[in-house]
Amino acid sequence: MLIYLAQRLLALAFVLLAVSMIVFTLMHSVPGGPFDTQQAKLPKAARENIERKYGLDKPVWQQYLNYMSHAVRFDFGIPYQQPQTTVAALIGKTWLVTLQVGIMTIIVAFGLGITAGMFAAYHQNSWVDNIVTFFSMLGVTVPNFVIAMWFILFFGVTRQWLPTGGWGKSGDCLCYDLLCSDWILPVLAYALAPMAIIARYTRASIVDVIREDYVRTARAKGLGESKVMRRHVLRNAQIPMVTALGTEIPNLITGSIFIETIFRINGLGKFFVTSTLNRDYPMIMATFLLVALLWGITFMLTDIAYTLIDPRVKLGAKKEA
Amino acid sequence: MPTRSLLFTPLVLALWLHTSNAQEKTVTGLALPPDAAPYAEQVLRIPCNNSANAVTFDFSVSVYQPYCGSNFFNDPLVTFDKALNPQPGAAESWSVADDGVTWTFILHQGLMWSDGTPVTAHDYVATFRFSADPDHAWDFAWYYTFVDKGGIKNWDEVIAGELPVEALGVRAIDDRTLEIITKGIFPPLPKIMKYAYALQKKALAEHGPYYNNEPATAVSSGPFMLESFDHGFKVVFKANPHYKGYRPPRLARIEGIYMSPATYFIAYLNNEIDTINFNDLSPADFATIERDPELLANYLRPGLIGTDYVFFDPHNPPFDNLDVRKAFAHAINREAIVKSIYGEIKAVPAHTMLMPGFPAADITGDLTDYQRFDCGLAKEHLAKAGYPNGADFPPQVMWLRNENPGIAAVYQAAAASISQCLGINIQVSNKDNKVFMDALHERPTKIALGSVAYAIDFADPINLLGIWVSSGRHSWRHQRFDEILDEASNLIGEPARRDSLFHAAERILVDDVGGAFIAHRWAGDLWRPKVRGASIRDPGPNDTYGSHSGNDWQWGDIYIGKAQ
Amino acid sequence: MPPSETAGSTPLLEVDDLRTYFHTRTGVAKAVDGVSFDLTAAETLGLVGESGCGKSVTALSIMRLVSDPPGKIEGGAIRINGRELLDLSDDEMCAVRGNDVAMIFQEPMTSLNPVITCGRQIAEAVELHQDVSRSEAHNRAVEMLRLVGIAAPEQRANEYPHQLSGGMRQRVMIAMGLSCNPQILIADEPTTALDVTVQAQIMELLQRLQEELGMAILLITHDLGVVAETTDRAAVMYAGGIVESAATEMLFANPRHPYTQGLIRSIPELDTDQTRLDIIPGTVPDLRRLPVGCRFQSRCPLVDEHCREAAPPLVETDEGHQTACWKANG
Amino acid sequence: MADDLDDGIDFEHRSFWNDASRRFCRNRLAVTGLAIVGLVAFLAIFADFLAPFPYDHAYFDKVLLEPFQHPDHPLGTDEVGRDYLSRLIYGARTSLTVSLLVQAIAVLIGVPVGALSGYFGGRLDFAVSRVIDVMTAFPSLLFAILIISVLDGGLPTIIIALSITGWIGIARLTRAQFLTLREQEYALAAKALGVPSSKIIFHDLLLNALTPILVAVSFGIPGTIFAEAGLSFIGLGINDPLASWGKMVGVSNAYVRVYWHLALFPTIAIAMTMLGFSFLGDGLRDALDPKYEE
Repeated sequence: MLIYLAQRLLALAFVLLAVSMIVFTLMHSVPGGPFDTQQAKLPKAARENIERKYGLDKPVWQQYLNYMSHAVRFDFGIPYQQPQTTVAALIGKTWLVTLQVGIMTIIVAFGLGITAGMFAAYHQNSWVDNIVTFFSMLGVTVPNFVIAMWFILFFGVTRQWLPTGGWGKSGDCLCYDLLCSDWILPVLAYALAPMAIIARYTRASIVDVIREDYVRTARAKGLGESKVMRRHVLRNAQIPMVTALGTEIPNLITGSIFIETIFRINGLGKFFVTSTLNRDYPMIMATFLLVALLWGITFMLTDIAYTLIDPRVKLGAKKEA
Repeated sequence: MPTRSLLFTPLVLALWLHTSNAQEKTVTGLALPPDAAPYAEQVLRIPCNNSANAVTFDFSVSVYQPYCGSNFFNDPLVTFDKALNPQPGAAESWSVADDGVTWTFILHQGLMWSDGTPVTAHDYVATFRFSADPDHAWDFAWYYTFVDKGGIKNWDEVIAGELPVEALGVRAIDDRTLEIITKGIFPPLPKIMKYAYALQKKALAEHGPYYNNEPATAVSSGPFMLESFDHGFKVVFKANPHYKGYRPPRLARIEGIYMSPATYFIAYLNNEIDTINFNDLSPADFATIERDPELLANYLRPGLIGTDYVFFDPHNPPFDNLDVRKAFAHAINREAIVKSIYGEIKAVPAHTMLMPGFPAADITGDLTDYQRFDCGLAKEHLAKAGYPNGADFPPQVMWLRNENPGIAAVYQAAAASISQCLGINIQVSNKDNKVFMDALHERPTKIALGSVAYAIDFADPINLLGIWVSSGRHSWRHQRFDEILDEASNLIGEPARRDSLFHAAERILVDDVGGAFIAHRWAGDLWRPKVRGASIRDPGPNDTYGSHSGNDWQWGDIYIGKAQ
Repeated sequence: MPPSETAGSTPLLEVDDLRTYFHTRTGVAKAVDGVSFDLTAAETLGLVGESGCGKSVTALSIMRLVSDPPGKIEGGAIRINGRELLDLSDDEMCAVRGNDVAMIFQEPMTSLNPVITCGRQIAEAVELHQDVSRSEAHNRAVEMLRLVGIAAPEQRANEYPHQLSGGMRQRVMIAMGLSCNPQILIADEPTTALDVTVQAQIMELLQRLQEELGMAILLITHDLGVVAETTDRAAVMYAGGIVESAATEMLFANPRHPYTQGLIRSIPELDTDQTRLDIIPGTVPDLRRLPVGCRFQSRCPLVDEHCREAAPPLVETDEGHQTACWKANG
Repeated sequence: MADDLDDGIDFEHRSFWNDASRRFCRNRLAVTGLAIVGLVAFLAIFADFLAPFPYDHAYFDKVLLEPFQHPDHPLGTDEVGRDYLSRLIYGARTSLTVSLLVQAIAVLIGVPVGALSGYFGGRLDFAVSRVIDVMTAFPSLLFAILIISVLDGGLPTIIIALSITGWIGIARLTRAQFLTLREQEYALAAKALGVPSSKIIFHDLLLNALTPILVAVSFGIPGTIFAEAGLSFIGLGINDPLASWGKMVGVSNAYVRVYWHLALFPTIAIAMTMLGFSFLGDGLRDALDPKYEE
């Protein structure tokens, strides 16, 4: 276990290093610098001054080493767009919002998706199954930004039932701000696609497991249907689901650029766009590193989850999903 | 059109001031107009862009990344009236010495900061020095290079770190007298002092340039001061009781509510905000406004604000050929584009750079024919250039600078108009802002064909024509044009001759097709009917209504009217 | 057709005119079509036939485990001690399964849940049918593992199926089936997937356990050798119906039905020089498109017009020997 | 269903592909999906003949017509006065071009890389696995945004930007397939007989790995249509006047409150196409996997 963890952490460090190098090179090769303004170029001297101040006058490799030597000490620099704060503080602030959106979405998507998938699998080819299939299709056939647009148009503008955007402050909140009316539309619009995917995967893996011989064995023992489902079907159906669904999680908690833009949520995804447009190098780097880190951790947790639910899997053994 | 009663508001107000004593007074002791709502209700709600990249309220710290509701905390030295004439701002008067470069600005008596200390010429000096300090590299620093002779003496040297900030040509003679020395003779200097806002020297030294971002350290000499600030959610300004300047506020508070510009209009219709700037109205919003008489009556247009045009790389084929440029200029169906793509509420067709109402503009229509839409003529020019019927004309990509869908549609229509008339292929690519500007500034330019808008910085022809000189933003060059502009900008005391020089320069610009001009855009704001004030409601020259970006005295003028 | 009442004791299990059909997109497959037999206490009945003849479906029908859809028990009766299983509610049926009648399957590799320990899988059945605590159930599971001849049962109980060999897994299956002392054990091809030596061990185990515990066994197999060695009586199935049924010795000594005769001829005999197996020509008919008349007509050497017009009933041809063939009576 | 019943029903012995196509044709949804995809492909290929107007001709006197407001323009016109029906038809061409090319590039890179890495293992596999690790950790949309802001906004740029991360999935899948397949008896047998590796990889094993790859591609196509739509939506898509459904939806955002048709029709077009490919993908998977037969 410890050896496995050490190996994975080493691999993660390698991934982060590679990501940082690629992003650093790439973003420095994008035309336009962080201090070019809207209307005209800065006077040459002023530009040189400010570049010197932020160390941008040095060769890129030197800047990279400089950045990394700070980054390993968790000093990610100052965002050019908001020099009065730090990158870590800014990411912390914006990611917190994105994390809220993501966790709400995960709860909704996984909760409803798994339930719907189970019902559909159990009542295979019935009307329940058809309804679940229909919504799954809707979720995966209409992009979330389109769904968001129509949601706003219908629920926010035409009907005015719900706020058209914002996060946690512009709506009526219940229970210590845990449930706000302005959360509903973004979370629903965001959750529909993963929910559909989860429902489909759940249904498919349950249908697969239901056909397994050991389920018949369980029934032959005299187990009732609900116990068969709980004890034998679900536990085994989880195994393929972990692979498929584990990858949804980093997607959801790093935020949707579309959802955050459309619903005016000040989260990480939207910030990435402004960071790119402004060539805010420290912010771009930090965002990419954060996302890569989350992916790495997710893969690791997925592997560990495997060993917990499937005794056949050993940590460290090659596992190809 | 404003109602009759609104037209007479100033008169009624004057009469009423002598007769009433029951009316509530503002924090600065000013009485409210008789049709005003109670003082507690004098709250204006403005929308704030929650996706804008912002760092400061202060012009002198950053121009392009302002927080919502910026420039309430300071008064500029000079402001404008509706006819774009300079008016006293923080400076009550100014004069230029016989050398033509030494200007003296006298501040109003008794100007005060909200902490009770006086506003002095030293604050202005400190601000200029801060702005020129190579360590701060103010994002508007280019401006004093751009205005060339109007630039402050030693500006470039200080920026470059070659001279200390103390060498800057700005000096406080005494607490109320500010001396500014320019690089060369530049008659319109007071007009560019519209941008001379002051930071407080003391706060700047104690808390650094971002002192206004926190209510605890914020200090204001403007009509409002910061009450609370939750960036991304809400910002509240309250009237500054210590204000002694030229625009004492009638409003008690201004609340900035953060939201996406895409939802401003919905918020307006839901009565969450009281005003929207034309830049934040989508084409659908405009369609709604034009279909609703009440909204239309409250969409007030202060004036024409800028010019949309197509530019070329005139040093490389195919646009090195004047006939190709002429063909393009004649192939743009400006009238149709204004009528159906912009809508007439948003623009007028343009044949020149200077818009009607602007000093030295072509009001006689003398220059119209140079770039009149005439597809037959356009084809002739293209044939003369060697591409009869557009045959073999290389496909072009027209670059846009990160335009919103409404304006992108305009340039797409312009491209379509050219393509359809000349039988050539033009694609339109909406570029990232920095990619566009980087390519534009590259010499030789990397943009063969591009479209962009330029808005007024200050009300002098040198502003809009200056971008076309050889050292300007475009790579079009014309020696005679440069010479005329140079001569005109130096000219003192002969306004008519100065205007005719600019006219001659503009003739060269349109004839040599430095740019193919599409339209002049109207500025405009949607105001809730209850928001009143002569500054926005009374028509100025050209039948326009009020607050041009130049005349910021509206913030002292507008108030909330009684419910009717 | 009533089953014979020759044996003195009342039958433990009666299957009467059982019909189980599968409704597929391309038609109705009559997998079990009018099967009748009975099983008395402590008896071993072999149900023998080629793959796809419906013997497994018969077994699943008794357990009421035919997947519905597409399968459905269309008619007939299944009685245990005179109690009609087809009339029971789902809950009541659950109480019967594992308790009165248990079943072991042919694929020990896949029939055990891979993520639950062997001991737990046995204990689960015990907990379900007997009012015992969790630890008692576990002890019972260990006891059962020991009974089926697994060494170090305490340790094995905590292991997962993938840690055991195929033979051991089948022993675990048997332990699971017998854990609640069922009266009837249905063994569906219990040895097919195993090595020959292991097959013999498992069959021996089953016989030993039957002697010790006294349950009746319904042994489903395609292997006539197994039938000959282990069963008291045997019924031969072909294309969804029983074609011949008799005491095992009698069946092998005097097969009446041409299909049974063919099957017995195809057993390789080690003590002769015969190198080629005698194989019944042709293939089993499509269960969705059964012919009119005798099901075996397409492969029968004795077929005539009568066989093509009417299906022969299962009738007693000798004492305790039933055959469904027009030609069997001579 | 009981194993022996399967045998009982299915006696005719057909080849794998015959079986698969028979199963596919029996699946109504799969056939519907194929029909939709066929229709989209038909529109894309014959757009020049089917569209009533050129996709780029702007009628300045007929800007923002609503559907059926003018007999010539049944679906109305867009914000520049172009026939919306024609733009929708040409949009199919853009969507299919982008998605097919991106998937083709993904297969051309991903399959050989994954196959070689999975078959040979060792250092090559280690290197490839690390590259896959790194690329997976890249948020592909963010990456595409970064790339597109560097390069030109043309069709080739979109294709490059989406391909750079697009091949990873295919490579990972192929590698996993080959890891299993190379241990199979016939691969070992072929190796023992001295068949050259290249023949084993690209002949014997690739055929066996083809099914999951085919299914992955059929699901990858709608994914790419989505991605292109998303990029176009935030203004990083293809150049005007080329039509793209994603761009049409994106632009419509500014108009939709009044001119609903601008948003509705491309939404339907995207949804129907996605639906078609999803059905097709499901159908293919079920058809190619005998386990899914009912």
